[in-house]
Amino acid sequence: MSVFIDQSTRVVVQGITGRDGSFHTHQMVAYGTQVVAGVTPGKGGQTFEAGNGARIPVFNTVEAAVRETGANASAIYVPPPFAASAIMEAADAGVALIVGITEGVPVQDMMTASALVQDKGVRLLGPNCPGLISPGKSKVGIIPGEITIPGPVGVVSRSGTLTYEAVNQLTQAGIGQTTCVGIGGDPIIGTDFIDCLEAFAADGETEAVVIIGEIGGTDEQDAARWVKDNLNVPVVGFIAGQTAPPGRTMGHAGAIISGSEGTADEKIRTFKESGIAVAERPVDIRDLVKEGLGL
Amino acid sequence: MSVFIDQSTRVVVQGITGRDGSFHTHQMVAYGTQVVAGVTPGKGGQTFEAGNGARIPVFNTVEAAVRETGANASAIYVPPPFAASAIMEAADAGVALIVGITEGVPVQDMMTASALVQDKGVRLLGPNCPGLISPGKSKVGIIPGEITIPGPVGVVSRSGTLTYEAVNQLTQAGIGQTTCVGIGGDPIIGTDFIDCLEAFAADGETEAVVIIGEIGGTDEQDAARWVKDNLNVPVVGFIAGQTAPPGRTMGHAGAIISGSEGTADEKIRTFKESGIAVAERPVDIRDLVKEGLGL
Amino acid sequence: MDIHEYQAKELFTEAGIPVPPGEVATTADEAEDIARRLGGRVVVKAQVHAGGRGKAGGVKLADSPEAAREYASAILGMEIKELIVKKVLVTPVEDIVSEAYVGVLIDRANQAPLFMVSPEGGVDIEQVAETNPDAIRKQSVDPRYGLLPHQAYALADFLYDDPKLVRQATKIVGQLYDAFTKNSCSLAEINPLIVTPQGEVKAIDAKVSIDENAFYRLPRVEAYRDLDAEPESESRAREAELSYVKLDGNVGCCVNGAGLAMATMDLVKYYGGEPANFLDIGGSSNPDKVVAALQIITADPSVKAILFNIFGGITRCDDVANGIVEATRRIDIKTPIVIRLTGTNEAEALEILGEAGFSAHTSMDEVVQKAVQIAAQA
Amino acid sequence: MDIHEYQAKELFTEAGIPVPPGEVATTADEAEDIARRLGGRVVVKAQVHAGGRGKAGGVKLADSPEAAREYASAILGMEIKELIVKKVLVTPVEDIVSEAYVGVLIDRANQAPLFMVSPEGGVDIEQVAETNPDAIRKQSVDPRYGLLPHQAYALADFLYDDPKLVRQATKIVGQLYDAFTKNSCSLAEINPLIVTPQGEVKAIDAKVSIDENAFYRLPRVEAYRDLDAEPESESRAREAELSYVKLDGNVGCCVNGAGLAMATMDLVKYYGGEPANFLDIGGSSNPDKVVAALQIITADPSVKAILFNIFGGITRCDDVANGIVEATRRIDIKTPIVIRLTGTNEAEALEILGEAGFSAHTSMDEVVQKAVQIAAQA
Repeated sequence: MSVFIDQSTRVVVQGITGRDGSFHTHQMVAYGTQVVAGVTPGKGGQTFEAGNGARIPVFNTVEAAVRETGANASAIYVPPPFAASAIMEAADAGVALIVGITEGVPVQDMMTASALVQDKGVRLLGPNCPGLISPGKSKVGIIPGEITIPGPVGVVSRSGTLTYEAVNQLTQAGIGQTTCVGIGGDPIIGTDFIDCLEAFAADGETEAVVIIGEIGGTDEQDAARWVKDNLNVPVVGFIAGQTAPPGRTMGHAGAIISGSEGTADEKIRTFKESGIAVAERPVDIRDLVKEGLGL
Repeated sequence: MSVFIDQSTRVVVQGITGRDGSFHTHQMVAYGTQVVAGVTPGKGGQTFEAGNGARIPVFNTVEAAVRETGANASAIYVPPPFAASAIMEAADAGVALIVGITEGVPVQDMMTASALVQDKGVRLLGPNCPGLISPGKSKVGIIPGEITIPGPVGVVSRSGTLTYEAVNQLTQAGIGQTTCVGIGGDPIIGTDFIDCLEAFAADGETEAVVIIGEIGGTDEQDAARWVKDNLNVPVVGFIAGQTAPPGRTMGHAGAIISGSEGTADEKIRTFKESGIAVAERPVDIRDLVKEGLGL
Repeated sequence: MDIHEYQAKELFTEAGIPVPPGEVATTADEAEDIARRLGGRVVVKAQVHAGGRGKAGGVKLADSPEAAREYASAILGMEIKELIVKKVLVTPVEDIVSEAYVGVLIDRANQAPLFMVSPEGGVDIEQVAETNPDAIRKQSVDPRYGLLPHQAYALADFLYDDPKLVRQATKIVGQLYDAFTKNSCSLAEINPLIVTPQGEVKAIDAKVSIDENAFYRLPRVEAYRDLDAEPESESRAREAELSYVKLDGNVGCCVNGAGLAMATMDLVKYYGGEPANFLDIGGSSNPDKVVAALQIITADPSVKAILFNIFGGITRCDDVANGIVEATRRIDIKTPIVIRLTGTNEAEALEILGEAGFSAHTSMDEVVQKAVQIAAQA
Repeated sequence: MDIHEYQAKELFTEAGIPVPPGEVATTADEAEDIARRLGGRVVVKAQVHAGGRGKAGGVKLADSPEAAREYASAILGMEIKELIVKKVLVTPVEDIVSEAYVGVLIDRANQAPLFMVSPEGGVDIEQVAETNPDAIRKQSVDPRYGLLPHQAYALADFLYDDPKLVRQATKIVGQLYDAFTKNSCSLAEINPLIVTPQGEVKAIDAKVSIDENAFYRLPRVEAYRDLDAEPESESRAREAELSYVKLDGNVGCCVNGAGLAMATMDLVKYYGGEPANFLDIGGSSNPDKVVAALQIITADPSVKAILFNIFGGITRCDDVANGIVEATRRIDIKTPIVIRLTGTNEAEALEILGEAGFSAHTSMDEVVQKAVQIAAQA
C-alpha cells in the first residue's frame, strides 16, 4: 500500500511549459506517473511532449483540465507570485491532492490559500516541498525516483535533500518505503506531520516511520505527542539545526528559532519523551530503522 | 413546545441604551423574557433599569456579556451602519441565536455577516425582522405580546404588521400559537422559511402552520416544495404584493419583482401546487386554519 | 438606486476600467461643442433610467458636430417610458469587432455576488439566457475571499480566445468587482464590452444600481441621485423617510409596515378598487410622518378616498390619530378619509379621532371595502 | 527582513497611525538641526536592527539642540550587538501618562495573523507573557474576514477604560492591521503605544519585519534594505541568490538544500568542529552559483577547510563539479577543499573532479570527519 498517491493518481501539472514544470513532467512521466494534463494560461490547446511518446494536452485553466482529463491531483510549478492563486484554482477545480513545489510564496498569500483549501476539504502538500513518491507506483513532485524502492517504511520530512540522504541510505541497505512525503519548509503549509502519521497509521503496509524535522515552529512537538498517543509502529526521528543561531532563517522560511520556540533541543527532547528513537547523525537513521524492524 | 426560544432563553440586547433597544427591552422584560445583559460600547459598567425592578448590567462587548451572564441569545437594535458588525460580534461571542431587528443594513455587509454566522454554526433571524415570540414563554424582538396566546399554530412570515394582523385574528378566534417567527424582509437574511418549517415539523405541539410571504426572491417557492415533500400538518399560506408593479421596491428591500422572478402569482401557484391552502384575503387565514385544525 | 450611464462610467473609470471619453450635455449647443472636442463622429445617448433607449430613438450616431447638435436637440425633452430626457451623453464612435456582456449582481439565493459573462453582448442578457443559455458563464463569488484571480481569468477566458484579449478582460472583470464592492452596488454591468480593431477591450455602456442603505458611507454616490428621474411625490416621501411608490389607482393608502401595506393594496384590488400608492409610514410613532404622508397622498389628484390601515404594535395608534388630526388642521383635505386603527393605545386613538369628528373601524376587511366604495362613487 | 524604526514609522504614518514627527540624521550636525526644528527637547535613537538599544546607551533624551548634537555624536558609530550605528532618529520628547503594547504577527500554528496587546507596554512583551500572562490579550484573525471591527474594539477595550482612548486605540489597531497586510509583514509592533496628558494615543516606537518573498510587489519596502545592517558576505550571497548565514567556526560548508545544510553543520559540530556558515546553493544546477559560493566562503578568513556536501537530485553533481573547477580557476583558493557528491550524474562529476586533481567522497559522514580534521590541524 501507499499513502496519498498510487497508480490511479492522475496528475495535472500547473506551469507545465515553464522551466521547472517541464523538466519534472519529463521526470514524472519517466517514473511512470500518470500525467494527464498541463495548465499554462494562454497556452491552452497546445500539446506537451513528455518523452516516452507521451503527448499531454495543455489547458488554460485547471477546471478545463479536470473536466477533460479527470485529473485528481495537481503539481504546482508556477512562479511564487502566482503560486497561491494556482493552489486556490486547483482547490476550486476539485482535485483531491495539491502538491505545491514552488519556493518563495509570500506567507500572507498562503494564509488565504490554506483557508480555501481547508474550506474545500482538499489535501495540500507544501508549498516549498519536494512532493511525494510511492515507490514503484507514482511520484508527484521532484523526489528522485532512483533512490527509492518499495518496502515497509513511511518517511515524512520538512526538507528535500536531507530526506534523499536518509531514503538513499535505507534503499542502499535494502529497506524500501511505502511512501516518502516532503511536507515543505515554509511557515505555513498544508499537510503536516500528524496528517502523514495518521495516513501511515492507517496504511497496513507501513511497519516503521521516519520523521525528519528541523528547527522552527512546534510541528515536531505536536507530532511527537501524537505518536506517543496513537502510533504502534517503531518511529525514528531526526532534527536538523542543532547548531543554528536563534533569529536567523536557515534557508527554509520556516526554519527559524523565534525566542525560545522551535529549538532543536526542545524538539529532540519531545521526541525522546514520546518514545521516538532519535538519530544523532543522518547515518544513524538507517541503523535505528533496522533495529525498529528487527532486522 | 415552542421553537428557537423558550423560558430558558437568556437574552443580551445589543444597543440597549439606544431609543429602540431601550423601549423594547422594557417590553421584553414586561413580557417575561429573561433579558440578562445589555451591550453598548463605552457604557460598560452601567446598569439599565428595565422596570419590574429589573436591573440589567451593561457591557462594552458581547463577549463580556456572555461570559458574565451566560446569555445565549442576542437581540440587535444598533443603527444600520453597525448592525452587520454587531451580528458578527454576537456570532463570535458564541450565542446560539441572533435576532437582527435593525432595518436598512447594507446588503454587502450582510453577505459577510451571514457567511460568518454560518461558519460559526449560529442561528440568525433577520435582519429587518420583528423577531419571534413563543406565547407565554419568551419573546425576542418587537412582536406585541398581547396579540398572541399559546396554542397549536406555528406562524412564519417575512413581514411584521401583516403577521400581527394574522396572529391577532387567530388569537381573537381563540386559536393560539406555538411560536410566531418573523424572518425579515431583506434580500439577505439568516433563518429562512424552510429552517422554520423544519423546526415546526420537529415540534410535537405544532398542529398547523401559517406561512406569510410576499413578492421578491424564491424563498416561498422553495418553502412550498419543502412542505409538499416533508410536512404532514395543514399549512395555510398568504402572499402579499399581488398589485405591486415590477422593478419597484415595496418598502422591504427584498420585496421587489426582478424580471419574471418573484411575482405573487408565481408564489401563489407554487403554494397551491404544493397543497398549501392559500388565503385570498388576510381574514381568510383564520378561517383556513380553523378548517385545517378541524375546528 | 439606478444611476445614469455617465455616472456609472465615472465609477468604472475610477476603478481603472477602460471607458472611452465622453461628456454630458443638457443643451444642443453643449452637445455640439463636446462633439467638436471629441473629433466630430460621436454617439448621442439619452441619460434616463430606462432600458430600450435605442429602440425609443434615444441613442443616435452623429457624423458631425452639427449632426450631434441636431440629435441632441431631438433627444433632449423626449419621453422614454414616461421619463423626460434632460441630459445626453456625447461620446466618440468606436469601431467594434465584437461585443460581449459582463455583469455582477447580488444573488439572493446564494447570498453572494454572482458574475455573468457572455460573448453575446450588446443585447439583453435575459434574452441570451433564454435563447442560448450555454453562451453564459456564471461565477458565484464567496464574499469571504472576494473574486479570486483564477475566477476572473476563467470568466475572461470564456469571452475570448486570444490571450491578449483574455488578459485585458481578466483585469476588467477584477476592476468591475472592485467597483461593485467599493460602491455597494446591487448590480454593475458592462454591455457591451467591445473589442476594437486595434485589439483593445473597452466598456461602451454601463449600468449600475447602488444599495441606498450604504449611502451613509457613499456621499459622492448619493449625490448621483437624479430628482428628475422620479415623480416629485417620491422625492418628498424620501425626505420624510416614508416608503412610497406612486401607482395609478384612486384609493390612497397609508399603512404601517410594508407587508401590511401590500396586503392592503391587494385587498383594495380584491374588492374592485385600484390602489393609488404603496405607502409605509414605518414603525415610528411620529405624528409629523403622518402629516407628510397625508400631504403626499392628497397632492395626487387621482386619489378619491384615503384609507388608513394601522396595526398598532410599536406604532402607537394615538400617535397616528394625532397625526391625522394635525394634518387636517394644517392642510385642507377635501378627500374623504376612512380609518382603521387597532392595537396599541387603540382606545385613546378612537377618542382623539372622535373629538375631531372622525370615526374609525377596527376591521381591515370592512375599512377597505368602504374606501373602495367611496372612491367608486366619487 | 527587519526594517528600521524610522522606516516602520513611515509605514505606520501612511496607514494613518498617529506617530510623532521625526527625522533621520547621519551626522551630529544634522541631528542638532533637526532638534532645533522640532523645538529643542528631543529623543535621539540609534537605528540598528537590534533589541535593547536603550540598555546599550543607544537612546538618549536631549534637553537642547546642543545636547542632541552631543548624544548623536556619541551614538553614531557606536556598536550595538555587533552592529555599527550609522543613523539616528531625532524625535520630540513626549510626555507619557501610560504605555501599552500592540503587536501583530503571523501565527504559524493557526496559519493566521495573531494580535497581542497589553496595557503593560514599554517592556519586552515576552517578559510580560512570562511574568503576567493575564496582562496580555490575544486575538487570532481569520484571514478570510480580516480583522473585524468588534475584534479591534475588544483589543482596545482591554487596554483602556476611558471610551475616548478606546475609540482612538480601536482605530489604531485597525490601521496596524492594514499596514501589516498591505506591506506583507511577518511582524508589526507598536511598543509603547502611549497616552499623553492631553489624552492622545500615539505610537512612540515601531518594529516591523517584512516577508522578503513579497518584495516583488513592494519595491518601496525592498529599498528599505540597509546593507550596513548585515555582513557584506550576506549581501553578496543574496545577490547570487544563495541562502547564507555567517557563523563563527572554521569549517566552511557548501550544501544543496536547507535541511541537508543544517544537518551538515550539526555533523561538523558532532565531530568536534565548528561550522563557519550555513550555505544552501539551492536546487539549481548553475555553476556560477558554485563559484559565488566559493568566493563568499573563501573571503572569510576564519575558514580553514571547505566542505562540499551535495546530494544530486535536481541538482546535477557534474554541474557542481564544473563549478568547483571553474571557481578554482578564477580565484586562488588556498584553503583545502573536501568534497562529497552523490546522486544524479555522480560518475561524470567524479571524472571532472579527478581530471582537475580533486578527489571526492560519497559518504556524508566520512567527508565531514575529514573536513573537521583538516580544519583542526590548520
